[in-house]
Amino acid sequence: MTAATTVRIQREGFDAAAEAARLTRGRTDIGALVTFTGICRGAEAGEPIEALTLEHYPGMAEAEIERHVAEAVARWPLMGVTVIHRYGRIAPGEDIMMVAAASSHREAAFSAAEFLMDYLKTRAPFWKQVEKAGATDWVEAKAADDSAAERWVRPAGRDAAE
Amino acid sequence: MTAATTVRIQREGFDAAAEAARLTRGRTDIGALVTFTGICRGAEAGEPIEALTLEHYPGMAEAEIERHVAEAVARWPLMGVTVIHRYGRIAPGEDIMMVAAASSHREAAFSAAEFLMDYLKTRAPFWKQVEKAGATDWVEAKAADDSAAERWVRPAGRDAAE
Amino acid sequence: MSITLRYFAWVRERIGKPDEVVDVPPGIGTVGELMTWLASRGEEYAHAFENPKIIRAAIDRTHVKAHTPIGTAREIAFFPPMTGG
Amino acid sequence: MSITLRYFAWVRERIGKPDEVVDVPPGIGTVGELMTWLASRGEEYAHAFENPKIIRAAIDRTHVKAHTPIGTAREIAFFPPMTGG
Repeated sequence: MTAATTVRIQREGFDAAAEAARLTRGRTDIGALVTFTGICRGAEAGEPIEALTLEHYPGMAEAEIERHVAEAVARWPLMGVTVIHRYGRIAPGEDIMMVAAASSHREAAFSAAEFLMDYLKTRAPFWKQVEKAGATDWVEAKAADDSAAERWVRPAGRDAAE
Repeated sequence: MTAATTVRIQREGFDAAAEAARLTRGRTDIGALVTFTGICRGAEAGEPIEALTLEHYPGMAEAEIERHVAEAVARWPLMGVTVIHRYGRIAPGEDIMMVAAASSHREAAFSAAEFLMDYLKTRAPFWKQVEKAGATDWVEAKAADDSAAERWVRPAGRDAAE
Repeated sequence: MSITLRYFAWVRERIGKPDEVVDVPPGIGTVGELMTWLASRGEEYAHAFENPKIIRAAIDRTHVKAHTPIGTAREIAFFPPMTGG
Repeated sequence: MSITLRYFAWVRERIGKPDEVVDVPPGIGTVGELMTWLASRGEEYAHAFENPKIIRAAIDRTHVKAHTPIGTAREIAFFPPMTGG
């Protein structure tokens, strides 16, 4: 099966709905479409925030995400995968990133979307900085995200760097 | 937390993207939006199909879905849930149904969307009939859907009817 | 006791009607007993209920099991396993 | 051996620059040894690498561990645990 894959790292906003619709348009082999949209919240740990700023490692971010999209395509029967991740300053209410996965059946679409999200949270080289009342703070990584990502690791040491 | 919930059973099509966007518009407390769209495929078990016809149990379909949406809201910290399910004749490429779940974090949004999908597949009173080259066939329920739904059942006999 | 019965999908097709009002004879206590009685009402019913284990039922729009008592049900529905979503 | 080093997020802020080219002295075999050597280069480096266990590294844009040999790396990056998505 050939999957239509799209990976974009960009400063500007995107239209999650249009991107998702692009995966299924004109096709009749897709039965299930799962999308995840990550949105900038207006508060972090109870304190209002003014904005998030995302720093990324250009070149590596694309490569890492493309590698994980390829792995998702190898693991599940997918017909299309789209990952878009922004960097730069993002205001509350704006979309930060999205993942969309299309398949003939729902299990593959859900699994691939969750797999990609768990990996993006822990392995894609992006760092969030929070702007609160003039001060800035780097967001701390969550142990829960690491354990979520670990559930996808397969026994045979396929990731020698780990 | 009050969740904005929408349940609609309708013959006409819907705009999944617009419905999902409605959940987050004007809010800055939502960090994660997961959507599932079920789409009519053009082939079933390798054979081309002309259309699906969905029969439903009016009244019970709404009640069952609303009950499961309420259960999702009780189980996960959700800010919004939308479920739309069509009945009647649906052509390949058309959307059959959608689920959208919004939360501050991704785990709740993914879990609620999968929970609702697994329950809709096995408990919502809808029946699919496939039209193939003039003949019609009722779609058979899949054991895999039952086991997917069972993973959400909690130990304390909360569903006496089961 | 007079109850509205509703049939869906191939249960409806086999019986040949979407609903009917029946007088349930005394001695029918559970949903399963009601299915056995219905199966005896003619060929089309026998066909619909030939494998009662796979038929699902709802009383007043709530899923029930074969061993559930009919009680004061006003509407009982029979249908195949659901295939929505 | 001349290698480009890149720093991100608070590692970059503490060191005070996003990248630099360094001549790695002989005897530095692994990424972990490189971190120890960098930490000795001044207060800002000592601050950045004060808890080397939590610093992540990439060689030529691929994640590596502290025990990974530097080998023929052209670019090595150091950064805190990632928080994208």
